[in-house]
Amino acid sequence: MPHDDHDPLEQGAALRVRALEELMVAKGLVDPAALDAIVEYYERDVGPRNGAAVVAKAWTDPEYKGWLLRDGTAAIASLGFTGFQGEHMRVVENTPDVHNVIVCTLCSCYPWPVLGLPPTWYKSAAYRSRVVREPRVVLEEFGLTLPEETRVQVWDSTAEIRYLVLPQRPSDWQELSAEDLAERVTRNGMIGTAAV
Amino acid sequence: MPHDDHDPLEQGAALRVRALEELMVAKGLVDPAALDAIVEYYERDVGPRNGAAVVAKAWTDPEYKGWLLRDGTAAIASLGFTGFQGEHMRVVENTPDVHNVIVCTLCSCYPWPVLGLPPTWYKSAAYRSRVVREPRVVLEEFGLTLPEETRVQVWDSTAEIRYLVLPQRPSDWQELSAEDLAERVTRNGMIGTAAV
Amino acid sequence: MDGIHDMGGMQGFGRIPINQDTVFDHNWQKRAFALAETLAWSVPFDADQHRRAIEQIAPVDYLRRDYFEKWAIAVQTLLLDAGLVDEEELRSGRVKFPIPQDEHPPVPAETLVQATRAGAQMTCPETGSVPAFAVDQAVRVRPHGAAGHTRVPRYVRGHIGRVVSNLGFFQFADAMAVGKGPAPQFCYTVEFEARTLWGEDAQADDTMFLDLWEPYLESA
Amino acid sequence: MDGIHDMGGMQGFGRIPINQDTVFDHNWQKRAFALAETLAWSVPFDADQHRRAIEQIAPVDYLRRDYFEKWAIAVQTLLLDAGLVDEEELRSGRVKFPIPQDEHPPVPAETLVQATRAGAQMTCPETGSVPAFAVDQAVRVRPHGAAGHTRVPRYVRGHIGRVVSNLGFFQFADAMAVGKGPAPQFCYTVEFEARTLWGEDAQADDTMFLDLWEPYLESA
Repeated sequence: MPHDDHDPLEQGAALRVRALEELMVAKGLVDPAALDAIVEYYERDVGPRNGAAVVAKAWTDPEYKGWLLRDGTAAIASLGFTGFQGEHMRVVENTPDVHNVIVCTLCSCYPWPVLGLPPTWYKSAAYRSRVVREPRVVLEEFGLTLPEETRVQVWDSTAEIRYLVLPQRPSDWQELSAEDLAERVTRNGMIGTAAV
Repeated sequence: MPHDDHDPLEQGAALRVRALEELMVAKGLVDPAALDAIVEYYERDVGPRNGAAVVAKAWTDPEYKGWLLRDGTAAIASLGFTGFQGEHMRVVENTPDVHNVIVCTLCSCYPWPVLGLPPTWYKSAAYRSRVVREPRVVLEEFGLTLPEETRVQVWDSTAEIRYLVLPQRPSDWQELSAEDLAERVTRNGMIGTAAV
Repeated sequence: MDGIHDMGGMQGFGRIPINQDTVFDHNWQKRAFALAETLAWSVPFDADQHRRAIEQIAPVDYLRRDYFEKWAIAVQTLLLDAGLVDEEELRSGRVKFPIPQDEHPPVPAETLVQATRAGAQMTCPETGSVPAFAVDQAVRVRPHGAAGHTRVPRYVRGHIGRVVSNLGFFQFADAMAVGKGPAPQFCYTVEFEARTLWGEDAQADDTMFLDLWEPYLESA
Repeated sequence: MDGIHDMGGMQGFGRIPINQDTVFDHNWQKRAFALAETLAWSVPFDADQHRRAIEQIAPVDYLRRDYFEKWAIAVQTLLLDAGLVDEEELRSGRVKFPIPQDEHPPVPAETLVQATRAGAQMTCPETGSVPAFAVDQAVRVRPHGAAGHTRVPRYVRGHIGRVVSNLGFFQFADAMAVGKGPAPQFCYTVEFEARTLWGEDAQADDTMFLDLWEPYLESA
């Protein structure tokens, strides 16, 4: 959770991590260049834009969409999105009848290669505890009201599969370029806590 | 839990309670004399000595013991020990074959008229969580090792019954006066976390 | 409510703080205790309402705050709910608005001590009610908890036990906690084998006893 | 382990902090993340060992400390367990004793990024192993949890679901977490009706899916 700059808890955490980094470099357990490289990788190469490209392609290419839903891992890899926390991907499709939402109740499992690292709320006790028990109330808090007749499917990421929600295609999709379509796709839409 | 005097958490609690007391008296919701009286009552009239008197009598008076195990409420009331959190009492007897231990996993229910208010450890998360799941390990921490063939019975005070453990009678009981016997009875012995 | 207070069987809380062996360590703890005991009369509230208010404390505060501070926080909640104080008054300790004193008379010291010594009436006449379960009957604890205050811990949910006694017709905590009491129900002592609840790690003959109101149970 | 981390269905945590919408708010959080990613190679440890170490953080700290501070605390635990540091070094950040560097080479930047991009191998050859359950079969989640790290949440324990797919033969988290991996097991996606898990408060057609390793399940 974000802390203000005078929060002693946050200051303690910052000190803990600084001491750890210094110690690890001094002990030779860490190459500082590797620290910088991995942060840069997640800040530059990985994030929801990857997932949005997958979704936009599925919206416009029925064959790709079929493949994506059948074998998410291969179809996503074909666009170059692979890596830790995305080795085994399943894509679940939202329709007028079914709404999918993903969570990790036990920790913070999340499809890194297509969505990047998870936002703070996804890792919060409130989201983890509540979305499995009262998904509709949680989605209301996100501003998403589902019709009663829409079935809600919650996917708890308890093992090695990581999930991506394929949001419903916008009705004006034919008027939009691939780039514009991808712009429409939000991270929360691919978690299932927003419509697109 | 006890805090040292410079603990900001403890200072905040002290301030909260002082403000509450001042406000309640000023609003006329509380008579300060009643605050003093109830504290004095629990410090002077109520405590483990009451339970010890019950136990010592049961050790020396077989008829009383039979009554106590049959109708704990009435037998305890006959010695003058009645009141809140002791309206319905059940006494459970330790024998070489059976060892009883009491807990309240949901809050801190405890037989006030015979034992007074509970000690901090009884209300701790560690005791409440563990004694139902691994009573033998918990009792070991208290220094009490039970033979494997002794059955352990854990009583979770989930409704309005309050429990008192009748410890095993010391082997030298016949050499002791009623007062000396009562001296032998410890509070933890009557909770079940110590032998007597 | 599946809250942090429902601790039976939870793991990770470390060793028992056996040396924390006292009732009170600070004078303010005595005052917090006494405030709860006296305000129960003038607000008024009952023990189940007070427990419910404690359970509603945020989990992180439930774990880190002193037991008696939680009693005080719960009393503050009950005072706010009753409209007898506002947040600013609680912070400052100073009165901002008066209350209808006739409706909330303070309990006199003598009345309080006498009533404390006498105890409360928690059973009701059975008036023809028939218990659903008999001694020695196998019962299963209903698998789902109530959203509000309830006295059936998670660790027995869905498990089968045996009725060892019918305790009588008691005010029902779930109803009392929301001011809808006594709504009496039969209450039973139910015995569970430790292995039923905890699996093979438990010792074969060990058992657990809980007192459970009838609505928590079904025939097994 | 029935720990504080097993949050599914717990009540009392309030509203979702939707506005906490970022990955990192402080630079030290990035460093904590990067330290875990790099030290996983040199210590070494795997994701399940890291998760297990996070779960062992005292419950009050689990609730109040920042997510990335918990990552760092878990890394500290794994370093201590490996004998590569002592408490004083962790406090000061200064080296007191050397370590056998050949046995714990730091991962080079390029290797790390390439491996991160490639992903880990988490499945194993089935070599004649036969899955115990078939698609569409009803299964019951075993009623008792493991004492150690495990990936079956309490909220499905003892409940009946339906196998919707056999995901393959995966390294088993319970074994990986204690360095006894991969000990592979078949892993299944199991569907549960929301009402099975939560009772009548849940909506009739809603469902839950969990991925569960074979040892967590039995025939229903």
